[in-house]
Amino acid sequence: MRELTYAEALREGLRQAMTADSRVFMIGEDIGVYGGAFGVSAGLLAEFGAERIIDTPISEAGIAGACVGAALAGMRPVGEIQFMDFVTLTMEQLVLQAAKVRFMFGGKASVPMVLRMPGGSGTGAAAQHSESLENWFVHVPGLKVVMPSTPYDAKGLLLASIDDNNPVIFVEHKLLYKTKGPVPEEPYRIPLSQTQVVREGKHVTVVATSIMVSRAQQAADELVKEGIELEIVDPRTLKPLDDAPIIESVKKTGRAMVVHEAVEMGGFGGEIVARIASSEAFDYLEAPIRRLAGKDIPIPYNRELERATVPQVEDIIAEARKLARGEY
Amino acid sequence: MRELTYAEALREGLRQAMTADSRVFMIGEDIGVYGGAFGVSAGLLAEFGAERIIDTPISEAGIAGACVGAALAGMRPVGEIQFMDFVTLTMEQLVLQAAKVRFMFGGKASVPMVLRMPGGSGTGAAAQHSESLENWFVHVPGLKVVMPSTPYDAKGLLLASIDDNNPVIFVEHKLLYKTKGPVPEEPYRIPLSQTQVVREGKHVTVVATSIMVSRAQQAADELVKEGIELEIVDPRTLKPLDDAPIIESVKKTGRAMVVHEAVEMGGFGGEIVARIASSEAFDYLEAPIRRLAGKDIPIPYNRELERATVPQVEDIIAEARKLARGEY
Amino acid sequence: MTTNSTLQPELIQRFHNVIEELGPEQLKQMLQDMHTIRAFEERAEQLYSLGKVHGTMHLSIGQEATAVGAANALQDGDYLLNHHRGHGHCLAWGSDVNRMMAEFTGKETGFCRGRGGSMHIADVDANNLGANGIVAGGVPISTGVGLSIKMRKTSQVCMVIFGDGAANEGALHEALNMASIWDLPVIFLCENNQYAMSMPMPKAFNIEKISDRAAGYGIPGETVDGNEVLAVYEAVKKAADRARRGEGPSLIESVTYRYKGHSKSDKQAYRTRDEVNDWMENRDPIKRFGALLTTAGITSEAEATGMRDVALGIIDRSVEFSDNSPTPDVAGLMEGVYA
Amino acid sequence: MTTNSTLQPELIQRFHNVIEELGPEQLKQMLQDMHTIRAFEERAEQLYSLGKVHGTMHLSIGQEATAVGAANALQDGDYLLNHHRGHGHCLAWGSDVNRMMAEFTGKETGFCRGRGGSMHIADVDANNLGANGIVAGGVPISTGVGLSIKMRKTSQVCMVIFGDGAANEGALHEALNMASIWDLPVIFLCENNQYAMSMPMPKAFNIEKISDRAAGYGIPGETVDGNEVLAVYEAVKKAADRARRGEGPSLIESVTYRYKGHSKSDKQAYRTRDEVNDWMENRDPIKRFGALLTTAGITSEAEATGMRDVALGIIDRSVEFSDNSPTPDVAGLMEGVYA
Ligand SMILES: Cc1ncc(C[n+]2csc(CCOP(=O)(O)OP(=O)(O)O)c2C)c(N)n1
Ligand SMILES: Cc1ncc(C[n+]2csc(CCOP(=O)(O)OP(=O)(O)O)c2C)c(N)n1
Ligand SMILES: [Mg+2]
Ligand SMILES: [Mg+2]
Repeated sequence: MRELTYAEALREGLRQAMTADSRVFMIGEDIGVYGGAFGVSAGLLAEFGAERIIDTPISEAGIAGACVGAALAGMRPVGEIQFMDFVTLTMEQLVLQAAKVRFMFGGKASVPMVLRMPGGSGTGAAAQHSESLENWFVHVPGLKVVMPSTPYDAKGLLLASIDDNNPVIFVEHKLLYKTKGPVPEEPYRIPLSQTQVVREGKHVTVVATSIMVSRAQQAADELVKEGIELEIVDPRTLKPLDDAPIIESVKKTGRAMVVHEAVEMGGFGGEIVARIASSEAFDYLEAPIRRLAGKDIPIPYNRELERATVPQVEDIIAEARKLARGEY
Repeated sequence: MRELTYAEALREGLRQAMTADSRVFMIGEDIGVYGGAFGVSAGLLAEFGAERIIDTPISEAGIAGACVGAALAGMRPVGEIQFMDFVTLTMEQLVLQAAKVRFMFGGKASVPMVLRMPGGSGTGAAAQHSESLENWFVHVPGLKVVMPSTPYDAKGLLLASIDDNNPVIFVEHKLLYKTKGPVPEEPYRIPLSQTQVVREGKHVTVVATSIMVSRAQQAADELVKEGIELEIVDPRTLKPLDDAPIIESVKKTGRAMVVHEAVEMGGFGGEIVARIASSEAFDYLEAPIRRLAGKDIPIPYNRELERATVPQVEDIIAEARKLARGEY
Repeated sequence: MTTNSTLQPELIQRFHNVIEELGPEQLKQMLQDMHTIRAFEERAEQLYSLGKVHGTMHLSIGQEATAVGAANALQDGDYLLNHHRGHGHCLAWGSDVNRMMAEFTGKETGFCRGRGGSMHIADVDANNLGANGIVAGGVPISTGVGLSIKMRKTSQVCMVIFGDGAANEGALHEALNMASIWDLPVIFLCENNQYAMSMPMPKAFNIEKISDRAAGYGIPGETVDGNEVLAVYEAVKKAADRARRGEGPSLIESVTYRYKGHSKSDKQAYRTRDEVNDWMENRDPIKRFGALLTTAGITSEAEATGMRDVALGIIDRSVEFSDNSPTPDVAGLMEGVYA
Repeated sequence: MTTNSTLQPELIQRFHNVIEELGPEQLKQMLQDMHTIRAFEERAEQLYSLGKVHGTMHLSIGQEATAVGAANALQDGDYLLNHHRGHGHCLAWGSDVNRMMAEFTGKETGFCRGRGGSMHIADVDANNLGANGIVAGGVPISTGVGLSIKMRKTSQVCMVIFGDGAANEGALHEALNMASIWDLPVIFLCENNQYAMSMPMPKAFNIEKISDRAAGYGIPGETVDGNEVLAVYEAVKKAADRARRGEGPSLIESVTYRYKGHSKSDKQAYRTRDEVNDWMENRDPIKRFGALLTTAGITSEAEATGMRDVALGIIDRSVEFSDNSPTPDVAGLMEGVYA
């Protein structure tokens, strides 16, 4: 199959959605002539014009509000927040408005909007440009949270998110934008809330999100040489969460770890652990459930410090090995 | 000992802190002549004057910023956010500034501020005035998160928070303001990050926060009649978390549940479960670890619906009973 | 600024065009609506003190002219976003009073099935996108609605109503600017009732008129007497016409006063009883408009007074409707979160 | 608005008082600082392209007059908060160039021990509370600093520097209002370099001067030629004097231009090469100020030109310092989160 980068896959999804439905439009900072801070919308201005690729002032709450209002009034906006960090400026509109309007109005309105934003560290952008805040949104009823880890998923999940009638927080990863993978040309949808087992194995279940999926794959490639087989499970949609495949996997392997880049404390890993620990998989557990996640510090600037702050391939290898060998 | 309400205990703490240290001041909406939406600062304006009890316009980001700036420049502000929900408007200042400044500047600045805010439902204030967002802050390195459940703790933890040289998110509960309990007159400090076993018992460990502590107590009073003894553990400071007493308790009881009002998914309960599930207590577990928490919906207005949305005494009884009886 | 009837001829003169434009039926209906709003609020307060209502509420007694003047300046298909003190806006918009009362009392027949309550009454089918519990919460949304209108190329407009207190939220600034640079059909209506909870407007602003902020966004700003229903009508109509012509947003400040406390539990230590009395006695919008219509010969005095009884009847029936309505079934608790 | 030397006598006349006030030594130092800033930025860019720097950076070449004019108008003990394009502000503030360069290159000897990098250089001991990666992020903080000054009753002032783009963040609105109603000693300095990343100022604003927003808060607003260092000095000095007298904040817009792209990876499709060249050739702040000082007889041409070499030497030494500095030890990773 044809290969695209993650950024190209997103762009193709956006293009196809906008071509198919005149209600779909994009709004955000520098998404027009600049093509977006990470180039995702490059070329779309020329194709769709400034009325549908809307460059905004630096007003993140305004962008979020514009999406909520446009969605309430018949459009299907796709907003872009330049770095996930800046979503901190939009929390009121997302959490108290977008997420709640439908329920608060007795189910009578809907807010079909997607808000795209790149999270994660690894580019030396330091503490205010490297956040991984997805679990905040997971904690909010009324939102959906999507986090693709491959170009294929990026396009399919984006199209499904745009089709969805609810506010979707769509979390991309800076380091994934240039990664390549097979992507079909025609539009396709990956249903939201469909967890995928991306690699089968019998010794340890690794639940990984976003960039950690490929790091887990690399770790698995190494460990297999030692006879340790990881089963890698990618939720892809964090909320609503399809946890059945996770539980199934743990029943099979008896050992589980969660890997994400976000800070461990208060993070999504806790949710996964809790799902496993209160499920029927509990009886199959042969070892404590482990989390491997970001350290409890802001992301530092210096390259080595930055690298040491979030899980790397070698960390996954070490942790999975211990778990497989019964060292906990 | 003399009894005070939770609101009075807070007020006494504020008064003592302001009397002892001229750098301490209060800032927020309607905290002056109005005395605060929940009356916590009633009378303080007359005592300390408008220079130290500062009424602000409705500008929550501005309030947070004023605290950050004043703290950086030698003062010790105590900000008030009228309802925890409105903290959504301050996330950038709290998370990207207050929490990060110290680390980002190589440990060379400090931000000694306290931001008080009432969370929780139960007053019929509906979806936009009933949030329990503490786990967002738990997920942020650099912040401390305090959540007192009694008048005694309210005063002691508030004084310790004001003494602390870091930004502290101090989460009160609307329904607790009028509850009474013994409170010493002299100033005293309860060290932050000191989890307390508030009731000893041998069958089930219940980790509860804020208003759920008293609900768990009521549940325990009932269950003891059936021969089931709950051990209730109150972290009081959610971040940094003193988890040793929790692990110890679970080693003793072999059964654990977490109760909080915040939405279950992505909530603080996951953190507690994960701490237990990866600890040495894992080997002592005789049953899955359970969470009992807010339903995954916005808080509804109607009284019965509202009540059904978050754990009540009878829910804790039912859950703890099942756990004790081995029904999981 | 008084109800002194010697002033009425002057006002009739001044609003001559507007009176013509609206015609006697609509003018009478406007007065009726003002009465109905007041009766709704009075009953709301009563129900509250009887313990029939859980939660809080914010009464707009004294502010009826802003709601009615503004709503009447718009058309079917236009959008409304308003705020916590919103019963009046919703009634003036023409939304069913029975379903409003049912929502206020948390019933399944309420506009929001009892999930929203006083601060969240919406009538989505009538493009009333709801009151908002968050100060300025509806304001950024209004730019999105305006954007949708512009993209769909209809002649709708969106009116967002907020208080003086809301004018100091950052969101307002972003929304005004975005609406301005894109010429969105949005009417920003600031209902300045002089206080934001306990905060008097002059302590929260270093300017005299909130409408002076408009210049910073390059849009028209106007301050009107918010207790003069025709003045509000006129200003909103002008803004709506401008918006429909594609010329962009306007900021209107409607100066009025709330007679009641901020919410259920307000001791009102921040103002004097005299101040309140002065407004009630000398600038009441209902008295004023009643006097204007009678002086102009549009209603008889009897008819004008009778409207109060009509209003009470409407409200009685709404309470009956709500009393007879089922409370929401807890079994349906999880419904309506996702579409 | 040109460097044409026939204009210099006029400028000397206009800034006559300011020139007197500053005196030859400080004037020369200002020109020197402008050279040093430019040299720092050029070297930063070079280090970046050599792969010696991780992350991003925002260069202020062309904007040196704003930084230097503003910093020189303030005193020891005053506070500074600035933004992502902040190297120049920090240098002009007098912060050690060696430690700046070490921070830029992520070394343990950097101002922030290599934890902050280009966007977060701070010199807390000198009340330089740091650059900020968040557009307008420092703005609400400045009101808090102002509040502290007011409460501590010192004669300090706080200057916060932000871009044209930042002026559309809601936070700015809240901060301006709070500083105004409380008469806080804050100088809001908007460095309008005509673009916010790719967004030209006229597309983001429906007004001509950002300083026009000041009126909405009842504070003075002034727009100055940001490439004329003495004009910036004069405006900031006036604002500082006012603030020290307890009369409250000011909003100053300093109109300038950035020669380089927004950050490392900017194709600059949003502007023409001609436009850039015009600014570089005809309005360069260093050339202008050099011409002014020589025309006024304060420096010789040789001295003015020599400053460039001095600057290069300073920067060479800073690179040497940073090259010889240790990188942070990963063992210390968890340090400095809590106080
Ligand atoms: C963001 C936010 N901050 C604070 C509040 C609490 N609050 C509710 S209404 C109100 C006063 C609003 O004043 P104004 O905008 O003038 O409207 P009014 O109540 O006078 O109609 C306050 C402080 C809120 N609901 N939302
Ligand atoms: C809140 C926020 N939004 C967006 C960005 C990304 N960003 C960084 S600088 C910049 C442009 C800023 O423009 P301006 O304020 O004019 O400053 P300049 O870069 O021109 O000096 C943008 C959009 C950010 N860092 N923070
Ligand atoms: Mg008001
Ligand atoms: Mg700029």
